[in-house]
Amino acid sequence: MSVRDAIIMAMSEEMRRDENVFLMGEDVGIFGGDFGTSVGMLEEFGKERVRDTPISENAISGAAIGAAMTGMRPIVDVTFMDFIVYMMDNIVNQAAKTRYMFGGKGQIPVVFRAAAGGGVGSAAQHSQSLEAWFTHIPGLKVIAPGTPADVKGLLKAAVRDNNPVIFLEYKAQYNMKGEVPLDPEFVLPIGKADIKKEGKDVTVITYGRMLERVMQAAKEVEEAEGVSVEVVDLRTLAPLDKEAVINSVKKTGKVLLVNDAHKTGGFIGEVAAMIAESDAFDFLDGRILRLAGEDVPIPYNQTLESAMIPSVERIRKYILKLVNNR
Amino acid sequence: MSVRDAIIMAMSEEMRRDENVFLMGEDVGIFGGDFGTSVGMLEEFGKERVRDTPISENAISGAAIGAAMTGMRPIVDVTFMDFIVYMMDNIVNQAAKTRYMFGGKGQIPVVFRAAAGGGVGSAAQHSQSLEAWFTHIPGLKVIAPGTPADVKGLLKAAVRDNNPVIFLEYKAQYNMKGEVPLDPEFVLPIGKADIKKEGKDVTVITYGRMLERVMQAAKEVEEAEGVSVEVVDLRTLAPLDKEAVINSVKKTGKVLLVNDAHKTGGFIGEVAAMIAESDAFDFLDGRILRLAGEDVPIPYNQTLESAMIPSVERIRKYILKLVNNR
Amino acid sequence: MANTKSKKSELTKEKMLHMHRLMLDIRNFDNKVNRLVKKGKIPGMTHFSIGEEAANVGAVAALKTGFDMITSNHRGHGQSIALEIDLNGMMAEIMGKATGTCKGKGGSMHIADLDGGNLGANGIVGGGMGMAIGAALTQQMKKTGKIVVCFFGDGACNEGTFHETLNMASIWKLPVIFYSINNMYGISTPIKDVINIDYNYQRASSYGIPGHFIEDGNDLLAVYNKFEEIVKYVREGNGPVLVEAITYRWLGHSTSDPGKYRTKDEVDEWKKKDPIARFKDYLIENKIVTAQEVESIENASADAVEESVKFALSSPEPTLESAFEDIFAD
Amino acid sequence: MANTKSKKSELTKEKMLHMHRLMLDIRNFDNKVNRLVKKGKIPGMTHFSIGEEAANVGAVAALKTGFDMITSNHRGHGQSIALEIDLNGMMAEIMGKATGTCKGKGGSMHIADLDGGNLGANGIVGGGMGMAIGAALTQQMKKTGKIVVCFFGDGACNEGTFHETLNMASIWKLPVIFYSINNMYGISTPIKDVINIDYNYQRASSYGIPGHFIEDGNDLLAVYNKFEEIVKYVREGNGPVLVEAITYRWLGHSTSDPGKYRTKDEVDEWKKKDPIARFKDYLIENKIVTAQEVESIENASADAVEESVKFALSSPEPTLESAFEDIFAD
Ligand SMILES: Cc1ncc(C[n+]2csc(CCOP(=O)(O)OP(=O)(O)O)c2C)c(N)n1
Ligand SMILES: Cc1ncc(C[n+]2csc(CCOP(=O)(O)OP(=O)(O)O)c2C)c(N)n1
Ligand SMILES: [Mg+2]
Ligand SMILES: [Mg+2]
Repeated sequence: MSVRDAIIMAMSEEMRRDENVFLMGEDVGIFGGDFGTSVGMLEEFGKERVRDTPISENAISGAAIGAAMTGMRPIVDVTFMDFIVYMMDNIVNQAAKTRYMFGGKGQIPVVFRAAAGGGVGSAAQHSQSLEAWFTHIPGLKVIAPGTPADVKGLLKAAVRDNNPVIFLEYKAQYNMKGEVPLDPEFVLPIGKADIKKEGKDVTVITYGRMLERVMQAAKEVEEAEGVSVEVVDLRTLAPLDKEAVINSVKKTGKVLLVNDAHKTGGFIGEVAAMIAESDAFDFLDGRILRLAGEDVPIPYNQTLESAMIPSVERIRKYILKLVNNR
Repeated sequence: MSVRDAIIMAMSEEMRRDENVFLMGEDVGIFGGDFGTSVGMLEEFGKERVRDTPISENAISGAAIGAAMTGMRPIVDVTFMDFIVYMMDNIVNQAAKTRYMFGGKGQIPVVFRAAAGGGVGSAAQHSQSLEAWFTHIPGLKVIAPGTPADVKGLLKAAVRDNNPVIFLEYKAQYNMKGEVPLDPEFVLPIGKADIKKEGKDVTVITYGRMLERVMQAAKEVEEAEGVSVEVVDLRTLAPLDKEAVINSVKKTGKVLLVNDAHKTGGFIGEVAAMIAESDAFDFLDGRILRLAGEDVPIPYNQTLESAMIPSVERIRKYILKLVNNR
Repeated sequence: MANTKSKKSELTKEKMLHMHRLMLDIRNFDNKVNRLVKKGKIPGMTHFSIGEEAANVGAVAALKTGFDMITSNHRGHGQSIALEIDLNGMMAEIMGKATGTCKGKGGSMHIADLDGGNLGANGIVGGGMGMAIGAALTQQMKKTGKIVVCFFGDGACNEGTFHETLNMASIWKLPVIFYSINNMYGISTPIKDVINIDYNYQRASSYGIPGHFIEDGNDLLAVYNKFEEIVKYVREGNGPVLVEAITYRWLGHSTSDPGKYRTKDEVDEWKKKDPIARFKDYLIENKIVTAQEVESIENASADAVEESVKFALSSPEPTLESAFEDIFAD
Repeated sequence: MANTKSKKSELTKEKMLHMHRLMLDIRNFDNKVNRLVKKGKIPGMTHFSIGEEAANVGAVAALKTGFDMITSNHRGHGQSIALEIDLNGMMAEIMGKATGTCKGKGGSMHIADLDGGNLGANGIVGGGMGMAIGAALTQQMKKTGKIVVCFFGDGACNEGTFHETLNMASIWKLPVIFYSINNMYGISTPIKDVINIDYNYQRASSYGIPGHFIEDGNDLLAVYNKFEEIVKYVREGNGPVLVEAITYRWLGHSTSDPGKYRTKDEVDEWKKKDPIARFKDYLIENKIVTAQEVESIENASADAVEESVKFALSSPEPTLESAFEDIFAD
């Protein structure tokens, strides 16, 4: 099943299960979503629950939050993550802080599904991975799965969570295929990393879009060079599964972090800093390497665009660099 | 001279020097700015150049950018940094990317002056330090000075820079006093850290509001315990003076990073990660410690609020922890 | 002279006395807070509702209290009190105490009373407008019959969120009243300098919804009567309404405001239009109540506020651990 | 039947032929790009101006080209070409080549021509509106006499930035024309479903500025004449204007659009109102030009577009290093 279909399945199952769940966003109805992530849902659930909106991101996010505060469980299709700029007040100043400011009263169960990253030739204003903005804000959960099954299990978890969740999807991966459990009670835990591959020589930590490439690179270095790579898939960025990270680093002593977002200020920097201040530091036998998107706006030309994001080849090189202590 | 007066002086000098420079924002005119940072300027420069606006942050930021693209050099008083949520499209998707997307044509010389941080009992929606959002975005410069002189010299540099600059001020420090050069040609370089205190035992890296406390803590541990602390004041976060950081870490082998922003995803995490992947890593003789704002929305109660931000005492403790290898 | 243009009210005496009491509570409460701020007992930024009592109480009184909902803004004391929040908890909150409405974590700008239907004050101008339409959407989807009143200022009408939320509410016919309390300034900025029309309520036409104007927002019954009519319209499922009432804030924008942008004469002129004195005169001149009856609620109100201060002062500070709680719901 | 309601134009023959040529360029260019997209030669998202040629050319033709300015949006091909951008550079840009307008870094959604007065297309709906008023502010402050036209769609009128920028432009009397090209849909969403009034131009009243309506935006001279009048008004310092023209996009919203939200009949109906065929008929019927003359510019236009494709195809790819350049100005 594709990531796209996993998303449709996750939302549809949750909407069947709980009448308070509904989907809203621009062109989610007859158009089926900018990325086809709601195709067929209008037919099943009707206009009330698959709710087309005006091009009013502020109102969309605000309405979602207000509905969530009063008993509904909205899912917002942000479409391109770049458009979340217009939702920042509602997400950051309102949704994330309301419960705290009210002394623990009220809750805001809302999911913002945002299509992140480049890879489709849409240039600088349609290609950003902005998760680091949200992991910095207490009160938000941030999820960035990298396989169709994890997308399904974690999207369902996000819908069931009683807090605002930023859920990253990757526009370059909507067609990515994989096994997906059909069980409507298949729900994955938020806040748990997943060791996608055990290994003993080096730890690679990643999430979201880069998982696929990391897995491929890990396979290649293992086959070609006999390097045993442990792949830690964070899946949830906030809350972060520090234990899983630290344990793996302690085990291998070597760590590479990979994300597709811009390097400076990207989320893997936070993970690197967390490792460097933890007791895993004492187990490190080499620098903590980062491989991330370049610090440039994403260029339109697709050759340049591809070069701005870590490739399987570069991940492989970095792994070998670590193993050979550069 | 106070930080507030240094700001007024810097802006006024630049406005006298260059007729294209002007100030805009809510209540910058007769009210003199929410924090008194434009008191007297309306009288000198008139309504055109000290321009009161409607409560329309999106239009304010957009107008500033459009004016900058076409030959003006606006300074925007954002007032509370928290309100920058409504300016994110213009800053991030437009100002930061335009020149790049246009293949190097056009420039956007605009300064966004934002009052960051807590310390004045204004609770969660009026106390954030959001610099990490902007350091993550290529195309923006981010400045966060911690003394009145640096505020003057860097604000003037920001106004003269041909790129969009996010300039952090700290609402808790507008009254902070210090020597300020009166020379209208006193301009500090963007992108250069300043070793505010030389030392040999331990490096403390900080910027902005925390500098004052770090300096105090450094003095105290030096006097009381004979620990020689080197204080690296980043001053500019983007571009970051990596060399200064790395050199100091190589020299002392011990490093503590301090900022007032939330710890998770805060800018010092980026600096920690940068150190951990650099050759300074090999000189480290202990973990890279971070001390930052807690990961909670800022509470209203002032005792709680204070406790959420690194105090001189906690900085001192962390320094000693480092020196004694925990 | 009672100086009210309203038709003689069909309200019960109890209701009218109750409204008067709520206006007094607002006045007394804010005067008290102002004094405590000056004494340094209250930190941060506090925005007062003094002068705007009728505009708040008249609107809320037309709702079904404890059933309907409101969203409020930075100048939310008046709305909270009009919705009959527990004064003790509110005062304790403003003093940052553990017994406060928000356990001392929210303060003046974040007073909320979810059980009472107040979805919260808001530190962001326009910040509550999205929530208001969302709350209204819930009522529509769940067919509860409840309506929502979204309070905001004149200055807030220039935020983009005003445009987006009014439009969305209109096309979805949401049960929400957008209520702009026009006190003529946004901090120091006269509303007439930042709009190029006479009044913001006229913007209703952009959304195909009714715009209502309450020229004298210091006339309690005028506000009440207009709201009664509007509430009926909205509750019947006709979609949203924009309404604007003219009033004035007697005090500075926030705790420290030199007030250079308006004259003392202007302020004094408005003090003559005191909504409380006028309603009191009305009640007495129309023999609805006796002077004694009014005096007794005046005393009761003063006492309640005194009591709230005592409660707050004697309440414990929140514990340090509490700062780390209440971020996430389970 | 030329099917144009416009009064007989006082324009010179040259001007009219030139406008016709620009419409042809838009049509030919976009048809070509569309074919190249289908062949996989062009990536990303491309939005076409086919069907909307008159709405673009008529407006721009009323400006002083190379003097006045515009901001454009995602559907900006028509505006760029109307402003006489170099077609070779534009085609090369859309193919991501080093010789492109933006060195291959911007693509279709970011075509700009700062020297020609085009401050850039924009990938964010409403993203150019702030820039437009800022550019107008510069003209006002520097007294250049230049004006700015801000292009956007019907759907964009529901963004908060529409509200904020129109209001700010109005209170500051900025020399800017807000121009909404109403093609009746925002992606799949009919504008009538997302506003509760007939037309967005009616929202001008919220800002105290004139609102103009061009009912037939496929009538080149109607668009031109209306713009001539508006340009004069704005250039004289009377402040901003909101104008809306009705037209239709023949193709899908973007390169991949199944088009389920509208009927083939509807599209066909609009194709009958082809702005280019109509203007051609007008020119010939009124004996302004001969069929041969038209044919010759038709050929010239087709050739120029062919030429641009050749230029683009034979142009080099940008170097990898170039990706790291042009982020900051010195
Ligand atoms: C988004 C945002 N911008 C600016 C501010 C600062 N601010 C607080 S109150 C205020 C004035 C609001 O004016 P109005 O809406 O008329 O309400 P009033 O204070 O007059 O009751 C401003 C500008 C804010 N809190 N939030
Ligand atoms: C802020 C933002 N929201 C959503 C989008 C996605 N989007 C691109 S074009 C479009 C429709 C715009 O409709 P309209 O303004 O009518 O212009 P048209 O495409 O019809 O010319 C949408 C929703 C975007 N690019 N930016
Ligand atoms: Mg006001
Ligand atoms: Mg459209």
